[in-house]
Amino acid sequence: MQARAGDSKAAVLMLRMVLGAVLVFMAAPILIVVANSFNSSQFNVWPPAGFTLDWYHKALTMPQFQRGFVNSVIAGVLSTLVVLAVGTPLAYAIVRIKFRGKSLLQGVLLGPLVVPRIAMGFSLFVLYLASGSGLYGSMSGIVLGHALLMLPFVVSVLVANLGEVDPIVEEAARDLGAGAVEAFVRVVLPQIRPGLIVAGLLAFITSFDEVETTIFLVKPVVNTLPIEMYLYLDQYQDPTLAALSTLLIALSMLLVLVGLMFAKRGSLRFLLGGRGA
Amino acid sequence: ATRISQFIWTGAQEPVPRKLAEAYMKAHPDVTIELTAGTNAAMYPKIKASLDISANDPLVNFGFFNLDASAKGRTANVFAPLDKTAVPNVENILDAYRQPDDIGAIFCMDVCGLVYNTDKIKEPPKSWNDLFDPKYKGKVALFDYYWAGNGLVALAKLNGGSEDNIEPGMKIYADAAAAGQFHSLYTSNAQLQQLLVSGEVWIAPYFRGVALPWAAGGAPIGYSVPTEGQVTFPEGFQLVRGGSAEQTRISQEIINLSLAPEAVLDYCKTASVLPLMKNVTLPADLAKDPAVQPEALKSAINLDYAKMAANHTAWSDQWNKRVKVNL
Amino acid sequence: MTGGKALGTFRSFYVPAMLVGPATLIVLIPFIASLVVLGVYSVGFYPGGAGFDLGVWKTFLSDSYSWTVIFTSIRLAVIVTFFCLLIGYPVACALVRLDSMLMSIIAYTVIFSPLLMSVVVRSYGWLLLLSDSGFLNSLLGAWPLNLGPYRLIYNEIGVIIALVHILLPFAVLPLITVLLQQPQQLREAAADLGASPFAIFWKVTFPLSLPGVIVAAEIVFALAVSAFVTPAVLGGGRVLNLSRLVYENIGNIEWGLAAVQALILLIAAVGVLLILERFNRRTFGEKS
Amino acid sequence: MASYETGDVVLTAVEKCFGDSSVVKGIDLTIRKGEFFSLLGPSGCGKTTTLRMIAGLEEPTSGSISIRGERMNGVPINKRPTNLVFQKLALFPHLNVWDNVAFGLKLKRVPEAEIRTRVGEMLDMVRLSGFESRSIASLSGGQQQRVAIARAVVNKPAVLLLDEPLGALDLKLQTHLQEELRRIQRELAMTFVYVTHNQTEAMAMSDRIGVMNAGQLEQVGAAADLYLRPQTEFVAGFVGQTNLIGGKVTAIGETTISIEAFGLTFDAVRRSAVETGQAVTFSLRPEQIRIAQAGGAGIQLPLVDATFFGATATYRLQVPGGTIVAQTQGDLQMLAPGQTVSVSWPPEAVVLLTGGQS
Amino acid sequence: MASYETGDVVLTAVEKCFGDSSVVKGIDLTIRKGEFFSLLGPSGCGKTTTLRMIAGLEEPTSGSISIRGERMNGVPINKRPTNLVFQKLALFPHLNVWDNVAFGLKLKRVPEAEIRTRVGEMLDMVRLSGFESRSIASLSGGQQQRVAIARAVVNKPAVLLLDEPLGALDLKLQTHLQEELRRIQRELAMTFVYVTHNQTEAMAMSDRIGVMNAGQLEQVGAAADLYLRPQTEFVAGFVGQTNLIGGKVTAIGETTISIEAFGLTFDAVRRSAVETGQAVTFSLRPEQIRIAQAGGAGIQLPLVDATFFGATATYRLQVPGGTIVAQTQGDLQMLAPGQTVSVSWPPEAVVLLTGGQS
Ligand SMILES: Nc1ncnc2c1ncn2[C@@H]1O[C@H](COP(=O)(O)OP(=O)(O)OP(=O)(O)O)[C@@H](O)[C@H]1O
Ligand SMILES: Nc1ncnc2c1ncn2[C@@H]1O[C@H](COP(=O)(O)OP(=O)(O)OP(=O)(O)O)[C@@H](O)[C@H]1O
Ligand SMILES: [Mg+2]
Ligand SMILES: [Mg+2]
Repeated sequence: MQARAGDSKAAVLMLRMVLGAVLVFMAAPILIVVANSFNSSQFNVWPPAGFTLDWYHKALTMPQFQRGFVNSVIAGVLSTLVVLAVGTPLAYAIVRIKFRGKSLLQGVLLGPLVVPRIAMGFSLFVLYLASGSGLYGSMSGIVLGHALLMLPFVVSVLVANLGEVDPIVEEAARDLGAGAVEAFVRVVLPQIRPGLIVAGLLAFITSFDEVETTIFLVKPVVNTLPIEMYLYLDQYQDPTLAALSTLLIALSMLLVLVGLMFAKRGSLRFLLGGRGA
Repeated sequence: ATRISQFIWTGAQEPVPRKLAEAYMKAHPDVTIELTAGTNAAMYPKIKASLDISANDPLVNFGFFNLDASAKGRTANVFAPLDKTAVPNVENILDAYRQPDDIGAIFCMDVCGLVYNTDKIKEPPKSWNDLFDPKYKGKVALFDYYWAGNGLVALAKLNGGSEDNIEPGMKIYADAAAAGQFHSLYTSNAQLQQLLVSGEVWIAPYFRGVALPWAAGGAPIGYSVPTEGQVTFPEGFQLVRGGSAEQTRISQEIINLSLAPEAVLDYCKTASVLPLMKNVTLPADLAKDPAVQPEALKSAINLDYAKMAANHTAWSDQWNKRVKVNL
Repeated sequence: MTGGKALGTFRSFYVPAMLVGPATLIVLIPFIASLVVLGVYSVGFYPGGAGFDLGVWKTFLSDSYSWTVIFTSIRLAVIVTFFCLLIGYPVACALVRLDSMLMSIIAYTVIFSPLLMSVVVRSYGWLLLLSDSGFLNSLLGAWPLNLGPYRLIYNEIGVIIALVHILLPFAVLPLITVLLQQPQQLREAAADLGASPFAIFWKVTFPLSLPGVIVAAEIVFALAVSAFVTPAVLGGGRVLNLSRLVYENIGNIEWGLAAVQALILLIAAVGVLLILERFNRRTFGEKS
Repeated sequence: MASYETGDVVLTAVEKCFGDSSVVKGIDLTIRKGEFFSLLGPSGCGKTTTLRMIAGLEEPTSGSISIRGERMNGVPINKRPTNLVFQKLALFPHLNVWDNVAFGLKLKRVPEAEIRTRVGEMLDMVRLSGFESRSIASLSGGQQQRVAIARAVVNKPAVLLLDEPLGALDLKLQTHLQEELRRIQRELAMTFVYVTHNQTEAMAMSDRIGVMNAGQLEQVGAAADLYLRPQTEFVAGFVGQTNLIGGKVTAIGETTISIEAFGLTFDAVRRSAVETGQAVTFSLRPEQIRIAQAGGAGIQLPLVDATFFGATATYRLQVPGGTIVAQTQGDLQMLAPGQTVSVSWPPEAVVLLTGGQS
Repeated sequence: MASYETGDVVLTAVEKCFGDSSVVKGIDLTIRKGEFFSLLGPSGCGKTTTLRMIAGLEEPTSGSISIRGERMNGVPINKRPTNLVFQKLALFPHLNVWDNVAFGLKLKRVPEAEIRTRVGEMLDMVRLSGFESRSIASLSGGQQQRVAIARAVVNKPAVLLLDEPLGALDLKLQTHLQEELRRIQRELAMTFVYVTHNQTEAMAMSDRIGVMNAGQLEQVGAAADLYLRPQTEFVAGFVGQTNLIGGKVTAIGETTISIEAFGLTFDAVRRSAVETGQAVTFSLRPEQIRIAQAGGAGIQLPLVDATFFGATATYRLQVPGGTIVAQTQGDLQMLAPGQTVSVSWPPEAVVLLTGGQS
C-alpha cells in the first residue's frame, strides 16, 4: 500500500481490511462458479462430483461460442471507439462551453441509462425496421445500439475527469500555437487518460455483457457471446457456461497483466496514470 | 434465388431442422434457408412488431411455435393458414390437435407434470394438490410467467373453474402464497435445476422434456404424472404472413417434409417430446414411459390457448397482485 | 482561473455544434427517436393499435399497485446505490493506494469478474452461499452463534446483494479516476492546518471527489432502477419492479402498456437523477 | 493618440469586466516595435488581465487591440504573433521539462535538429541543463518558473508577454535572466510587454514603463521620467519609496520657490506654474536626504528608527506631525536611533506633484 | 551544537534524498524561540524541502528534527505546532476566501464569534476585506498569495513557516505585510522560519539568516554579519551584489595590509592572519565604491556601462582583466559611459574571505 498525505496508519489498515472483505464478497460466488466449471457432474451437484475439463473443451469448441466471441469483440471494440469518439467532444462541450440547451442535453443524456434495456431494444428494433436502414441484424446496428447505451457512462465519467483539468494549461497550449483541437489532443487528452481508460473499459464491458437490448437487434450471424450464452442456457444446464465464464475471467486477467506490464510499474494507479499520488 | 428464413428452437430442438434444411438446400441450390435459433418469448414479439411495420417483409417465413404463441398469433393475424394441397401431411395430425383453418401444424407436445428431488421425496408425488401440501411448506417452487397462464387455468379446471372462471385456481394460489407455501418463483430451466439439485426446493411443476434429460444425466430428480392428468403443451409449425408467393411455397414444402413420419420421430427423440401424428408410433423403449401411456394422455388437461391469450394480461395482472405480492 | 476564453472562438454557434454534433447525430437522435416510438406506442398509435387513447396511461396510473411497483423500483435502486457508494468509496480509496502488481491484478479482476458471467450462472454461486442451508447460514448457525437460518436469497435482500455485487465496479471506477486526479498538495495543506486524517477526508478529499461520487451514484442508480434480470433471478418472484413488468408486457405484445411503464420509469428515474445533478452543480458551480 | 505607424501593440479604449465588476477601465496604450515595455502596478490592478487580452486569452469587453497594425479582436489565440509567460506558470503536468519547452516548436514543425539546439540553448540560459527529463512536479518553485520562461522565449515570437516571470527567483538568477532576456530582445528586435510588481526590475530593464492603478494607466514614461518626475501621488509613491509632504508655497524666486512644510521653510526648483500661498504636495525621495552627525549643515532632526538592508540602510526621522524616511548606502557603521542628526537635501530633490490625488 | 534549552526548532544532521539525488545534505541548525529566522539561498538549493521537513510534509531521509525539545520524526503533520504558507499556495479550490482562511480555526473548534473576528482581522491585514465570498479561481496572483498567508497566520502557531510568502506582491504590499508579520510575530512571541530568495527582505526582517547553497548551510548569522563579514565567496556573492577580486598580499602593516590586484596596490584592514605573498580573494561591495569626476583623488578608471534603478544607479568600471561594479544613490544626473572617472573606497570596505571556495 502506498500511503498518501494525510493517511493515518489506522485508516490505511482499515482500508485494507475493507478491500479484503469486499474482495472476498466479490469473489465468493465467482469462486464457486469457477470450481463448478471443473465439476464432472453435468447437473451442478455440490460439492463437485469429480474433476473434468470436458466443459472447457465444449466451451472452446462449440462454433456458436467461437463466433459469438469474435462478434462480441468486434461489437465491443467498435462501439467503444465510436462512443469515445463522439462522447469525448460532447463531454468537453459540457464542461467548458456555455451554450443554449445544455441542461436539456444533459437531461436527455441520462436517458439511455434509465430506459429499461428491453424497451430500448424494442424501440430500436422498431426504428431499425421502420427506417428501412438495414441496420437490423447488422453489426452496425449492434454497434449503434451499444454506443447509445454506453454514451451516458462515458460522458459522465469524462465530464467528472475534465472538470479536474485546469483550463489554464489549454490556454498555454493555444498560446504556444496549438489550434483548438491540437491543444485538446496534446494537453487535455493525456491528462484525462484515466477517465478515457475507465470510460472505455465500462463501455466495452457493457457491450460485452449486453443481452436485453441486443437480443432485439441481432440475427444469427451477428449473435454476440452473451446472446449465445443466453440461448445455450435456455436449453442446457450443464457447467459449460461456468467454464466459459472462467475462461473470460482468465482472459481479462491476462489483459490486465499485459496492461500493467505495459504501464511499467505494477499498479492500477500506474495503469491509469493520474497526478495526485 | 430465394431466401427463406426459418425460426427454430435452440438446443435439443436444433439438430433435426438443421439437417432437413441442409438436405433441402442441397436438393434446391437456388434456395437459401437462414435458420434463426431462439425462444418464443424473445422471437414472437419481434415477428409481430416487424409485421406491424412492414406487412410484406416478415422477419421469418415460418417457424416453430408453442400453442401459446400460436394462439396469440392467430388473434393478432400473424400466421397464415397452411394449404392442405401443399402440405398434405397435416392430414396425419391427430384430430384433436388439428388447427382450425389449418393455421399451423401442431405436431408434437411436451407435457407438464411434477418434478421433484428424489433424495428429499422418496415416494413420488401423485397429485397436483401435493404442491399445496403443508409438509412441503417452503419447498415448492413455481415457474413465474407462463405458469401464470397454464398452471392457473389447469388448477382452476381441476377445482370447478374453467378458462372463463379462473377464480377457484387463483384463490388456491393466493392462499398458498400467503401461507408461505412457495419457496420462490423461477424464470429459467437452469434455475429450477439448481434449486432442485441443491435441495432448496423439493417439488415443482415442470416440463417432462426438460426434466428427463436431467434425470438421465444422473441428477436426483424425478418426474411424476399427477393422477389428475398432465398439462399438455403442444408445439408445431406456423407459417408467417407476408412472404412472397415463392417463399410461401417453399416454406410449406419444408413444413411438409418436416411432418414426414421419420422426421417427426427423429425430432421427438432428440427433443424428448411426444408426437401428435396418426402415422407415428413410438419405439418400444419410449413407449413404456408412464407419461406417454394412452390413459395418461387421455386424461391430460388440454387448455384453450385462444382464450388464455385473450385473458393473458388481465390474469398476469391478477397473478402479480394476489400471488406474487403475498409470497 | 476559468479559461476566460482559451475557447475564444468557441463562443460561436458552430463550435458547440461541432462538438455536440457527432454524438447527437449517431447516438442522441436514435435515442430520442426511440423515445418517440415509445411515446407514440404509449398512446395507442401503433400498427394494429386502437388509435389515440390515453386509456393505458390512466388505467396504469390510477392503479395503486402500479405505484407500489414504482416505489419498489426506486427504493430498491436507492438502497443499492447507497450500498455501492458506501462500499465502493473505501474500495476506490484502497485501490488507488495499491502498489503491488499482484494485488492490483487480483483486485481488479475480482472486482470485474461478475460482469463476465451470466446472472444465471452467478446465481448458482449465490444459491450455495446464501440459501437456507448454504455456507453463510451454516456458519451463522454453528456454535457459538447458533443464529438463523436467515432468508438471504429469493427476496429483496438477495436482489440487493446481487445488484451491489454486479454494480460495484460501476461505482468504483469513476471514484478511482477522481481520487487519482486530486492534487496531493491540498491534503498536505489541510494536514498542516491541523486536520486529522479524518478531517482531511471530510473537508478536502471527499468534497473534492464529489463529482465522481455523483457520477457513480448516477450510473449505479440508473442501472439498478432498470435492472430486471437480476431481480427476476434472485428475487424469487418476490421483487416486483417496473422493468420486470415492461419485460413481461413486451412478451405479451402489450406494446402500449410496456411503453407506458418504460416511460414512467424513465420519468421517475430522470427525476431522481436531476436532483443529483442539481446537487452536483450547486457544489461545483462556482468552480468552473 | 495611438500612432499606428510606430505602434507594435496598440490598445484603444480597452475595457474588461468580469460579471459586473470592471477590472480594466479603458486603457489607451501604444507599445513600439522592439520596445521593452513594462506594466507596473499593485496586486489586483489588472496587469494580468491586460496581458491576457493582448495574448487573446480574454476577449475585451469593449475597445480594440491591434498588433502590427492588424486588428486582433476575434483572432484566435494561436494565430497571434505573441507568446505569454503565465503568472501561474501553466506548465504541462504530463510532459517533462524538455517536452514542455519544445512544445511550441514541435507544433510549428521546426526540424528535429533545430528543436534540439534551440531547446538545449534555452535550458542552458535558464540554467536547467541536466533537468531535461525531470517531471514538472519534482521541480522547485523557481525551477518551474524558469521552465515557463524557456517555454515561451524559445519560440521567439514577435511580441513576448511576460507576467512576473522572475518573481520566484533569487537576485543572482534574476540579474542573469534580465540580462539574457534583454540580449535576446535586442538581438531579435522583439517587443516585450513585461508585467512586474518590482519597480527596480522595471526601471533597470525597460525602455518605457506604464504604471497601472485600479484598472487604469496612471502614467507612461521612461524610468527616470517616472522616478524623477512622477505626475501623481500614486506614481510617486508606487515607483520607489518616497516622502509625500504637504506644504504651502511661501515665495516665488527666479529659479526656485520657497515652500513651508512641517514648520520648516526650504527651497525647491521652480518647474511648473504655482502661486504664492498655494497648497502643494511634493515628493522627496529618501535617498536624496543626506544625514550627518548632529551639528553639521542642515536641519537638526531626531532619529527614530534605523534598518539595515545590506547595501543600503533606512532611517526614520521625526518631523513635526510625522516622520520622513531617509536612505543611505554603504554605511559600515549604523547611526543609533535616539540621537539627533543633521539632515539636508538639494533643492532639485523636491518634486512638486501636478497630477490628481489618488 | 544544538542547544536544546534555547532551541525552538532544532535540526540535527538532517538529510533528504529524492530517489538517489540528495537534496538536503546534512543540516545542523538551532532556531531560537521567538526568533525571526530566514533561509536564504538560490533557486533549487533545498529551502522548500527543509521547510517541508519541519512541517512534517516530508520525512527526513536521516537526521532528526525537534520542536520545543520534542522529537518530531514520525509525529503526524497535524500534530505539529507549525503552520506553513506554501510556496505553491495549495489553496482549497472548493472553498471561498473566507472558508479557506477559517479552515484551521474551524478544525480547532474555535467559537464561531472568535472565528469571525480573527478571520475578519486577518483579511483586513492582507487587504482582502470585501473578497470574503470570492472563489479562489477568480483572484489575481497576488490576491491568492495573500489568502495563503492569511490562512496560515490566522492560526497563530508556535512556529510559522513561510515559503516565499511575498514573492508575488508589489513593494508597498510587501512592506506592509512585512511590518504586519513582524508585529504579529513579536506580539505573540512566535518563531518564524521564513524562506525567501530576496536578500533585502531577509536582511530587513530577520533576527538571523541562514544562507543555503546546494543543500547545505553555508553561514548563519545576523544580517550585518553576513553582509559585512561573509565567510565564503558564495555568501559574499549571494547576499547582495559584490565584486569578488583575487589578489596577493604584498605587505603586512600594524593595522592594515597591502594587497595587489589587477595591477594596483591598495590597503585593507588587517583582520585575519595572512602572510606576505599569500593569494587571497576579497569582496568589495559596489556601494562602497565612490565615484567622482575624473581627476579627483583615487584611481582613474574608464566607465563602461551605467544603469538607472531609481533610488540607485550602477556603474561598470574597466579594470585590467575585467570589470567591477559600483553603485551610487540619489544621482539626479547620471554619468555617461565612455568617460574616465575617479574611483576610491575606504580600506574597511575590502573584506578578505576566509571560508572555502564555492
Ligand atoms: N519530488 C522530487 N523529486 C525529485 N527532486 C525533487 C523533488 N522535489 C524537489 N526536488 C529537487 O530538490 C531540489 C530542491 O528543491 P526545493 O524545492 O527544496 O528548492 P528551493 O530551494 O525551494 O528552490 P526555489 O527557490 O526554486 O523554490 C531541487 O533541485 C528540486 O528539483
Ligand atoms: N475570473 C474573474 N472573475 C472575477 N474577478 C476576477 C477574475 N479574474 C480576475 N479578477 C479580478 O480582477 C482584478 C485584476 O486581476 P489581475 O489578475 O489582472 O490582477 P494583477 O494586476 O495581475 O494582480 P497580481 O499582481 O496580484 O497578479 C482582481 O481584483 C481580480 O480579483
Ligand atoms: Mg497578475
Ligand atoms: Mg521553494
